[in-house]
Amino acid sequence: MFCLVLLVLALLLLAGGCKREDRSFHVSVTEAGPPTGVRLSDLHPGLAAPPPHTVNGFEENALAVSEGKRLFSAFNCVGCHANGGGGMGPPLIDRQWLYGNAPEQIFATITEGRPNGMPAFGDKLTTQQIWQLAAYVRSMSGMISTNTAPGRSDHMKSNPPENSIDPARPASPPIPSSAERP
Amino acid sequence: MTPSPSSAPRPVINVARLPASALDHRSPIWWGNLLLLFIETTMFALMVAAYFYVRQNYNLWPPPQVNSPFALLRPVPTLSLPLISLAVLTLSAAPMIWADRAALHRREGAVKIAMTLAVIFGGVLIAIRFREFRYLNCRWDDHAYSGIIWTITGMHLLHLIVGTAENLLLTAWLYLHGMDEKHARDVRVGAVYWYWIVGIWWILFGVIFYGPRLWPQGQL
Amino acid sequence: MNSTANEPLTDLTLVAPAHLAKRETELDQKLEKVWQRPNGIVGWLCNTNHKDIGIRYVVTAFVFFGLAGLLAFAMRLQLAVPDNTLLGPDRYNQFFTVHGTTMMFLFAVPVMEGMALYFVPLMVGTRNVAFPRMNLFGYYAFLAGGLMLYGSFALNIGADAGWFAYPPLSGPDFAPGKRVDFWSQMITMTEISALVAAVEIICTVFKQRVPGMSLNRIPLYVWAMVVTAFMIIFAMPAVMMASGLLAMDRLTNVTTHFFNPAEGGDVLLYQHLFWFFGHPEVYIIFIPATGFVSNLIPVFARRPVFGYTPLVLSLIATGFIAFGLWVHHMFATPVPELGKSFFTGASIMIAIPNGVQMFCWIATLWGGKPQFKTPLIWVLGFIFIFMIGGLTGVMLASVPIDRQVHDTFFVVAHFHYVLIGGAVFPLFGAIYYWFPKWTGRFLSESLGRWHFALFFVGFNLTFFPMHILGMHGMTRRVYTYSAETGWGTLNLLASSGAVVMGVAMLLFLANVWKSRRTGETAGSNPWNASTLEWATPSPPPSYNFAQLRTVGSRDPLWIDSPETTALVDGLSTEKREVLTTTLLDAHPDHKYELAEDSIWPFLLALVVGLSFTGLIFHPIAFPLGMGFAYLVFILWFWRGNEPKRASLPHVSEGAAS
Amino acid sequence: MEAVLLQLTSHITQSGYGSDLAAAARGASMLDPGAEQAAEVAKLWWFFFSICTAVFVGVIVATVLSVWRGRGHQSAAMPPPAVEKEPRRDQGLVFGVSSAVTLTILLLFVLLVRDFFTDRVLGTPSAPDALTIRLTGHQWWWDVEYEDLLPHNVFNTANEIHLPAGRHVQLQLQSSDVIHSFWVPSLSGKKDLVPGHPTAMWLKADRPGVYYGQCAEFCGYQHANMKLIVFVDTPENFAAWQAAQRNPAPEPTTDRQRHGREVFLSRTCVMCHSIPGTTAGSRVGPTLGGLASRRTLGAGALANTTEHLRRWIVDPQSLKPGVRMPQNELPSEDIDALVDYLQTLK
Repeated sequence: MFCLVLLVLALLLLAGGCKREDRSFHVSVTEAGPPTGVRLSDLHPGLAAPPPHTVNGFEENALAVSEGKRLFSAFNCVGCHANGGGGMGPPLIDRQWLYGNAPEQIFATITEGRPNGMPAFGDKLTTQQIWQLAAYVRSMSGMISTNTAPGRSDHMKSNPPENSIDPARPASPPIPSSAERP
Repeated sequence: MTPSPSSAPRPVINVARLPASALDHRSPIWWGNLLLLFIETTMFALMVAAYFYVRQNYNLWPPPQVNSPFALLRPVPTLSLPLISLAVLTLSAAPMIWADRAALHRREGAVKIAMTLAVIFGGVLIAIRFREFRYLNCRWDDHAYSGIIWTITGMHLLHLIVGTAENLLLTAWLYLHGMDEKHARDVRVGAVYWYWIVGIWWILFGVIFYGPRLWPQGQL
Repeated sequence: MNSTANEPLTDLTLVAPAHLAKRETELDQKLEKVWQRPNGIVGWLCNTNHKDIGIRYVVTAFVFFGLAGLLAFAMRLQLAVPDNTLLGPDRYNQFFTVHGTTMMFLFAVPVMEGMALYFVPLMVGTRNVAFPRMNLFGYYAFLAGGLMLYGSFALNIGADAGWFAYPPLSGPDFAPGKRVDFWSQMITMTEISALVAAVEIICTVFKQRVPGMSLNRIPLYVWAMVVTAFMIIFAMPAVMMASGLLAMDRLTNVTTHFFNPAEGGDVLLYQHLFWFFGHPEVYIIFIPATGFVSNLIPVFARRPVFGYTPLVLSLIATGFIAFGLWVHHMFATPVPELGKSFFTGASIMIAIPNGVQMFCWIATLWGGKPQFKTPLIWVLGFIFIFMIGGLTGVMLASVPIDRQVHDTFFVVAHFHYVLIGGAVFPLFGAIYYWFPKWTGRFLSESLGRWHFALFFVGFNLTFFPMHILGMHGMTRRVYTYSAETGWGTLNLLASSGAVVMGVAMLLFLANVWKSRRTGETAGSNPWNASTLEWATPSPPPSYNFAQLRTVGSRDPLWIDSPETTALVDGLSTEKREVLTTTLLDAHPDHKYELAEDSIWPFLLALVVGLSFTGLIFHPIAFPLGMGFAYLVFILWFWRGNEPKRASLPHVSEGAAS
Repeated sequence: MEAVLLQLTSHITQSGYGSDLAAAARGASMLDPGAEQAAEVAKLWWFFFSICTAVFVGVIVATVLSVWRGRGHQSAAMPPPAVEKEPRRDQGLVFGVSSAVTLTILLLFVLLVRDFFTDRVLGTPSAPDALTIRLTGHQWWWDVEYEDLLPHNVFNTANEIHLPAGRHVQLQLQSSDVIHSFWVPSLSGKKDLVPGHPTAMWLKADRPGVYYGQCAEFCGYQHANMKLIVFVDTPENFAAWQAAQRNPAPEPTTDRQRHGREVFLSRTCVMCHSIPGTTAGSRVGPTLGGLASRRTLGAGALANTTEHLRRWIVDPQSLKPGVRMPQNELPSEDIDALVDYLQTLK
């Protein structure tokens, strides 16, 4: 009896994953502030290790990631990136991107825009929304926990749902190599 | 119970000579198994109901496979292997009937052979069934139709596994310890379970494999 | 049923009383050894005695009742005044979801099953339920389900999509995180437990009644439980399937499309499945309560029940019709109008068997000499409150009226009148009635009356205003409302009623606590009642009856004369053996050995519970869980079939003649 | 949180009906109908209520009497049971019970028939001149689209519906996300908005007035604040309102308002909201055309005042927790200008 309680509780604690189920809607501005020191390259001259990438707290929060998913289609990101498979814009399910796949790099890409078609959304989105979008974008190639990533959406089936992507082997979409180059 | 204060003698029924087990519907285990089958039958009935309910949402039945190169072909489940599997499943009832009758007459040797055969049949059926999923011609997460037929087939596979695992356990016991009354009863109850597995698949098979052929369009 | 073939196998002899007394003492000693409860913590985990398991069900269910009551109290505090900010929407949604889920799955059904698992074997005069180990497994499955719900709730993973969890709101697209997954797996666990208990009850009643207790002599409470158990068997698979399909839609790497309208799925399919369970569920909770009432009223009216046959037929009719009216929960959805008319008819029709029961009870009271003891007072409270709930139910059967009050506080009021009035009031009556059997002591009558008075007043104060609120536009499941709606006064009234109910429950707890040790002692049959559970000491010994008896009427302790009623002897005193009788006429048929106490049920429940928890995170938990469960089952089977027992010649005690 | 609907003059459970509004404000009670449909249901309800009350009184009186008869036989110990048959008494009981059952069946049949008649009256009318309104439920607001054969006559509004009195209206109901339910108690029974199952219902409002409703199917965090106000206007008033809605938004007149429009179109607002006559056309959130003439903000979360509007833009999450609108970090003068501009959107 007692050990059942203990076991179940231990498992639940593990399951809780602290931040995943948090539903604090009100986010303080500093918490969701813009990143600093964004680098586009991981190449780093000299012996010192490059400073670590920013951690996006929203990646651990299921509500924030699903909100990112909602915004991704509401703001018509799908217009160019489709459901991650790419189209006019590059695919997002393969995590190999010119401008980096770290949270702050994605933030910068959304904010500043990128050559050859990615608009700068800096003025049009709040930092909270950008962080949510960045968290979702990373979930598309399995870079966040499958327990936090959104499940299948209530739409036509397209790519595998974000929570079903093998983090070790993200998809490599069959797209013309020209789309890979700027 | 306090005996009556009166001094008159009281009738007492002595049941000591009653048999210590029953091999048929007189046994509580037999009833327990039957009720389990009620539960399972209800579940399959609801699944079939869900199948027909979902069907109302489609104009083409089964829905075309948009991601396959043969998008315009109706991906009805292929019959070849599933028909073989149905035949094998039906045949598998034979050793169970044999075991059932032999257990009733307490012929231990025959029961052992029949049960061994039944386990082998079960193993073959499970192996076939795992391949059979391919003949459904869809993936479970394609759409609601594929989800339902995968679930029905999978749940039936689950019963095949459970039935075979149970038979395996029982057969092992028979070889190690021989058959007493209690295990003769278990053999007979197990047989009822297996008949049900065979019988229900005839219905489910008809729904999954012939349903789309008899009424190709969505409207019933 | 060829009982005649067995006739030569039983001997009828006349035994002198002095011999009987000696034999009884001898049996007491021997049976005590065979049936004794195992000791220690491990023993506690292994104990398969139906009375202990029944009590555990009841106590655990009441713990959950208390927790869910506290949640309800918090919700009433939040709604007491307009624009309150005590609970935010997230917390409030979790509270009402966990409240509803607990009350339906962790309190109402298990408490009724617990009562039945305690009393059904006693009332049919046998020593234990048909499958004692499965029974123990059922309890642990229930406990694991409850721990899953409250463990997740404590960690802020509490389900928040309502106790009905309609997709798409509960689906993968709109319910992020693992909250709904915990809910759906916990449903499966508790339903497994309900199904196990149902199978136990049916098999015990069908095969283990004492000789002479033919179908038309079964006590009405037992009949009610048989009908309930059959309803569980046909209803529970539907909710397991609904929650299972929902879990599959959500589960990583499975992600099916059952409830995705864009891929041919249908959210109304979920509602159909859910209510195909959900409506019978109401009767699964209510019918056992009618069993309490049918059992209590004759005892306190001091006469046999009026209309045994119509009462039994009403139970069976209710059981059938209950499966034909689930759509009245969906009148506001786009389902075909013609179908709705059919379900209106069925919903109105179910009032007939319930009316028959009500009239038979009143007739029994009318034809008897009612004794105003606490149990009867609770039953009278039940009649008052359930009549209101039942009549608002008739209103809800009408499509136009239902479309007005559906999903409003009118419905909240209606089903609390039906479920608290229809089930909890008789349950309290039954507890006051049977407490002496459990403990050998009475609950305090005066505290009991205070408990009733406060609970009755508090209940009506809480829930009656909700009818009016609903008709004035207050919808269900709102975490707040604005002052301008004018709902403030009635809500404050309702919340103050909740305080009164809380005080009443504290009185009840105090009463149980006090009476357990110091209550007035009760003999084996303190109410001078008629059914077999009163034919054995209070509390009953582990083997229930030293010598089984036969019955010759519906009220054996009132009508059968002790001199001519036969006793039964000859069951083994070396192993746990019970007498099996024929289904219809209850002729002695064969002896049936029950399993010993065992740790395997606990371990199986543990494995199953862990697999279901794992299934929230990855489908791999399913084959793994099955594998481990098979391992445990092999051990269960092997250890339960020790050859030494099976190969022994059956030792039977000779007759005492 | 002070979600106070200052302008909701009508109190529902209190007597707030005599209002000084031109069109008498009405409330949200199913027994105070303002439309044909609700009136039929109210009649039916009173019929059911009277029969049920009679049955209730009858049963309770019988129960009380049956117990009252035993008042003289109380004893501390339970008296012996009366097991011997009393044929005469039982005969009476049989008669009593069977007549009660017969009466029950008859009454239930009467209720059933009466119910079917109401059901038929409420059936779909044939109304060629019906006004068609498409109502789309969103988490947690209502999108209202007035259909017209001419595309440029189609216009949208949110969370408020204007209906012409005396004319049939077809409401086409659909949901964009989860299940919602449309319910205005004084007008009609509710109808669920189920994804994948678009449906329709008919209304014919008779009495001009203001009617309140809200989403009746649990739909998530802000289910409580998914409210709806229905204005039943006289046909002339309705025509005037409709004409005004079909026009593009008025041009801002002051510099500050112009700056406000600049802010609206260049910052976050434009990602979700639309204003007719401007480049803002997103349908993610409610349209803001006619915002200033609405009574509430946030689908009934709070009254539409300047102060509330400002707070709503800056921090909607503390006013309606969970709402889809994000907190906005704009300079104070931009917000002032924005609020100023939004208040010109009559």
